Amino acid sequence: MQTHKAKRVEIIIEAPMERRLRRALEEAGVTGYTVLPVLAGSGRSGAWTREGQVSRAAGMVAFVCIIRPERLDPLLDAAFDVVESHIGVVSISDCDVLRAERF
Amino acid sequence: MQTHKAKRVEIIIEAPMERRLRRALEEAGVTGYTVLPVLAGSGRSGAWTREGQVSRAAGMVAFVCIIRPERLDPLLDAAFDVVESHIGVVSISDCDVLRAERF
Amino acid sequence: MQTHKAKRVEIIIEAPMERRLRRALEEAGVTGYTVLPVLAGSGRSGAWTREGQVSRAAGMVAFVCIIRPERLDPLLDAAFDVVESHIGVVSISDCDVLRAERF
Amino acid sequence: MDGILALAATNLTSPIILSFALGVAAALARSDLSVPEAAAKALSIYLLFAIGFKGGAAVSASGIDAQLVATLFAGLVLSFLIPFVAFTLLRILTRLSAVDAAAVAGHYGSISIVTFVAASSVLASRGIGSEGYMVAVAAVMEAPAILSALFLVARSGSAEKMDAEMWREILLNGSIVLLIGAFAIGWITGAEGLEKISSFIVAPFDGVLCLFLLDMGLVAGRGLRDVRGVLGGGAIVFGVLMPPIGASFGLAAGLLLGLSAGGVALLMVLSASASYIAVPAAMRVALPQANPSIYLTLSLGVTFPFNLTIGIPVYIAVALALTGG
Amino acid sequence: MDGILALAATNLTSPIILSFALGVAAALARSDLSVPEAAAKALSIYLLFAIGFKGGAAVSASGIDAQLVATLFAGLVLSFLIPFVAFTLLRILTRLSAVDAAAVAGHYGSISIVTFVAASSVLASRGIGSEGYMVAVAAVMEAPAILSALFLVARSGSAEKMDAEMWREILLNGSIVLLIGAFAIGWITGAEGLEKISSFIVAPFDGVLCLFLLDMGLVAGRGLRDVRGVLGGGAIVFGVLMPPIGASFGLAAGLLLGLSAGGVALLMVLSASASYIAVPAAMRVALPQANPSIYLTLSLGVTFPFNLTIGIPVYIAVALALTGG
Amino acid sequence: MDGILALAATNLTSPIILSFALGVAAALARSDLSVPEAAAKALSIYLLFAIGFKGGAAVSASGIDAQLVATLFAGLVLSFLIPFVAFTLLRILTRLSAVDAAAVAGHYGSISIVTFVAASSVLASRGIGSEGYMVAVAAVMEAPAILSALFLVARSGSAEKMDAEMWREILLNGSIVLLIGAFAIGWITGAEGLEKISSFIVAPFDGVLCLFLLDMGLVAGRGLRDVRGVLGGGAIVFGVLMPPIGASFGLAAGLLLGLSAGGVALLMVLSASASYIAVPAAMRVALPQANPSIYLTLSLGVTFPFNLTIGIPVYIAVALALTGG
Ligand SMILES: Nc1ncnc2c1ncn2[C@@H]1O[C@H](COP(=O)(O)O)[C@@H](O)[C@H]1O
Ligand SMILES: Nc1ncnc2c1ncn2[C@@H]1O[C@H](COP(=O)(O)O)[C@@H](O)[C@H]1O
Ligand SMILES: Nc1ncnc2c1ncn2[C@@H]1O[C@H](COP(=O)(O)O)[C@@H](O)[C@H]1O
Ligand code: NA
Ligand code: NA
Ligand code: NA
Repeated sequence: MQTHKAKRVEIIIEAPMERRLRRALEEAGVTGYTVLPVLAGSGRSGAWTREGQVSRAAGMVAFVCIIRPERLDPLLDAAFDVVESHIGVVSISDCDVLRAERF
Repeated sequence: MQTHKAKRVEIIIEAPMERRLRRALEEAGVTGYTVLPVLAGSGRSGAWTREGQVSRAAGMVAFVCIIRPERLDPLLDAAFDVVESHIGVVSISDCDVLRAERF
Repeated sequence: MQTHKAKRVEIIIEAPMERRLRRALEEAGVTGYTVLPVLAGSGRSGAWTREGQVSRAAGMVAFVCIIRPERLDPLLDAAFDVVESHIGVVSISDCDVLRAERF
Repeated sequence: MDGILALAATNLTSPIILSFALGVAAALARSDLSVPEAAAKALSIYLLFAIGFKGGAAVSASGIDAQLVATLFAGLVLSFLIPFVAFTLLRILTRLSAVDAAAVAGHYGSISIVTFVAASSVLASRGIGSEGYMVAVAAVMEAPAILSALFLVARSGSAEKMDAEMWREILLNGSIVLLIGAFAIGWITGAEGLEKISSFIVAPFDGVLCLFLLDMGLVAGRGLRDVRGVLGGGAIVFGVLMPPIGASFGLAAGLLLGLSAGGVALLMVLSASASYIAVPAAMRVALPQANPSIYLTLSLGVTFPFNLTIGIPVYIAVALALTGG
Repeated sequence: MDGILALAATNLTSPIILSFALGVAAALARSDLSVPEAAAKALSIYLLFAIGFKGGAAVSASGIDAQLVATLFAGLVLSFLIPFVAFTLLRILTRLSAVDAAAVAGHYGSISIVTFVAASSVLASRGIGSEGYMVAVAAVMEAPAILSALFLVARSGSAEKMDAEMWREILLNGSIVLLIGAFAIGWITGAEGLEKISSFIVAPFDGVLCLFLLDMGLVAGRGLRDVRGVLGGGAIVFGVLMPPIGASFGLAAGLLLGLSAGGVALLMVLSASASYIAVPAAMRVALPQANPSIYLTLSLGVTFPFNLTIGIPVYIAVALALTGG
Repeated sequence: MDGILALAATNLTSPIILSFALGVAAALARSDLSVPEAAAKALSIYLLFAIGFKGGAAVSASGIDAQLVATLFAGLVLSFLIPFVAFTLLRILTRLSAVDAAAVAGHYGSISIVTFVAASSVLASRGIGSEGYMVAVAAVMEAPAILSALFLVARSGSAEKMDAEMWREILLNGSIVLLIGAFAIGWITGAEGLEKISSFIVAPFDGVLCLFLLDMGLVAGRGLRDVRGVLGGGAIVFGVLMPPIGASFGLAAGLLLGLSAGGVALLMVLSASASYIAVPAAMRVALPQANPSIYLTLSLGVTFPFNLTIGIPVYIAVALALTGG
């Protein structure tokens, strides 16, 4: 089946920053992204879990964004401005997509 | 540690289509897949979030399927039939797996 | 933007094993990981869904761990000890990360 | 006339409506107040179970008669017909594509159970009785409109194949099954069963409804935030014009059937309300080309608030006037 | 005899059982009706807290005596022994591997708290009293069976190492901790504490139980859908044969202990029921080679419905007959 | 004095406190007992809605007066000032960085609504009345402390830019909006509205509070598990020293305002308690350099348990003594 090269960007960031990152991505002209819930995690600032939490403070969300290679840099710049002083984890991997026209 | 080449297929599709995609994958002889919940997203048809939603209409789910390279095409064909007229996002990336026998 | 090579390890394992895998990873000196909830799935041992479940027995969780290439093997060894007799699915893919210092 | 106004006033200052208003306001102000999805679903399960059970228990007391059967049939017909009216009106008022118009029309033939619940609680609080089987009528009216919508699309060319799977999904939609199932349980266990669990499904009912409407308000408000981008003026006009039109069909049917004042009012509410659970999910599957934000915003963002605030008291007043009840 | 039948009939037409039946039917019909996981867990937390608290409050009134201690001990023994009976029966009736058989056997030595809760509410609704500390007995019976299962596996060769971690997981399983904790709170705060929160844990209890059983029905029905692929005829026979056998052990113990009719019935229910929370989770960790769908389907899809519909009324009738209560 | 002790004793053996203790114990023992996030959020929505509504209904009865306005203003001032006291104390007692100290200080100027709720239910159970508008005071005190914290940081160099977005997030935080909104609804609908839904927001309130505190205990206990790694001795001392200090400010204000004994006690509780919802989320955004585990553990793991167990009864006793109430 006919596929096209693309990039898969995954950004794990504090839940309270979700709204800001969304706006930054939209301003950077990102055509689409998906936000996945996160259950728990561990890092230099210790381990945490969402279980029983009322405040969003202790928690992260994961952004997944499939994007054309040429659009990657504006996305990363936008994401970086938000993530910079925060604890977001940004990873980029190569992927192939069906229906390139939608990206 | 001994690893084997495989493909990681990620399909983001409308929640109401979950059952259909599951059946399609099983019919295509896919040995296993995992469905992840999705919290929110944005695309050409606008932004959405699951928060407070009662109907499944406004929402997506994410399928993750690790598969042997040679089995990729039948999977994609099956997936494509379901996704085609829908808004699913299909991405494929290379990966290595432990215990190839299970795929 | 300046990026660095890294590995993205994804481990899908029974929910009741979450705690054990977390400990194993920490003992293996993994600096960070994220646990994603899983909604449903299908494999050789049949299909399952979390819907309406009270017991954690029927369910999986997904670990995502971004790690420096040189640290991969200890992680896999640790993971494998836990996963071995279980039904975990382990996949490794290449990725690029911003801010390598945090990994 | 000012009877209606007074009525609307008291209606507007009930905890239920104010909770909804709070939700809308919070969403419009972009507050991060939100009800978790699982909690919202749990609330709707509670409401469907409670309203269905109470309806069944009422019927077990009154028993079945020809009127019950006739009313169920009337509901079926209303659900089938109203989409054609809605479709025509949409073609006149808006520039929506045939597919989008059909999808929207389907929502208006079907019903909004929470609007029904809100109306019931208003009737109850004002001591106006109604036929217990109206809950069953609500259940019957959920699905037929979907077929009308698909027919409208097929007629306008872009056909969709309906497989058996889709039939089951539509007819065995969770909310339909729960509503009818709870109705059956209430019917079988009757007054005794109701008494067993009334401190769960009767006493706290209005309070739970407040929280659910708070959530509905948050979701509706989120939709309204970008309504401008999604809906043209014509569509919005349709959203407030269609309910009274639908209600008048319900009114006619109710009077013909000789229902009680409360029964007529509820049939008006059912005809006037637009689905936001069963139909949108079905449309996502059956009419993927249709834009979800259009039908979701119209149904939840425009018509639901209209019915909740102005519609219900008006329908009740009209029903009371014309039944002399 | 027809006393039992009448009893079973009234039992079958209670809102609780009908809600379960609704869930099973909906799942078998592949309706998309479902209770969110978080809501199901919240319901079970409520039930465990309420039943534990009420038991503790009852004990604080009656006080502790030798019989309480003896009954707790009896529960411990029953939980240890029943798996051996179950294992033998499985080896006779089925071709399950030793590991699968042991895993299943472990479930039947342990208990199903919702079966216990359902039985309690039947007793309450029929005005049959029972010892408040039976809740504590239920908690005590949860874990020992797991050890028997592991012992059975070890004996049959394929040994598993039990680390301290696993011990803690088994003994501090959430449902055990909550049940015992709530029992302790009820005990300490007594009648006064109960009075404070009774409009939360007493009044709506049966209604909440209905929703929980609706969910249990959905899960059980999902399991039953592919029962044919998972369970052979022998296993299914075991699923309906084992409960009465377990119950008879409970009966013997109850009579020896001189418990009240209600107490004997509850001890029968505990012995007859199979775990679906604590044990499956433990087996997933301790016996990964065992196939989860086998023990989950047997426990939830076969034995639970059997106990809920036929078992409970029979056990109660027998207990009444033999205690002359 | 022994009056206070007796009081503390009865307080410690209430179902509410014991539920919290159960949660802490379960978490420390690493039991897997846990309340789903969605359920915990639903519980907090219920509590905020109920407490807000009841406060509003009370005010609609008593009406507004100068004292109400004055008390709101006092709350505002307390919330602004207390962080400076807390900051100074932290610099003396701990070696926390200026940013961490400021972030913590912000939490102590703001309030913990569940502490407020627990105190209200103790007052109610002992028949001590209080001003209904104290709920509004609670809402008013949530946010100002955040600004003080940011000011403290700016002063100590490492400035953060406050954009309009952040302002809205802080002022329209979900818990503030819900509390004030429910207060307004209660006010508008008054006694009549309260009567409509009291069997939902009044009767089961204490029971729901028990489950919520069970969850709070689980979360707090999880934090305490690794408290040693996170907090030094100085910080812990601060966590139990700051509440009485804050309370004394509240006491002074309450006496000046001439509030009732209950009102003074509640103002002490608000001043003594530390935020665990609004402020942590704001700090995550505004002060990312601050370590979340420090302020979360201090607020939820140290100060909350202290206020719940020892603080509340003491504050009430003192308020009663000094108001001669
Ligand atoms: N290497 C990693 N791989 C995956 N997730 C990570 C990684 N490092 C950190 N995270 C996530 O980011 C959160 C904050 O990380 P940290 O700032 O290091 O405490 C952690 O709790 C994890 O959820
Ligand atoms: N490029 C993308 N990357 C990740 N998710 C996407 C992307 N495009 C769309 N999606 C997801 O698919 C949904 C529907 O997309 P659309 O049909 O473009 O509105 C969005 O709400 C996102 O959840
Ligand atoms: N190839 C696969 N890709 C993604 N997830 C899988 C795959 N195989 C198994 N899984 C997940 O692992 C669970 C157990 O697999 P199994 O042991 O094969 O039954 C399944 O229910 C899926 O959630
Ligand atoms: Na309608
Ligand atoms: Na048993
Ligand atoms: Na404070």
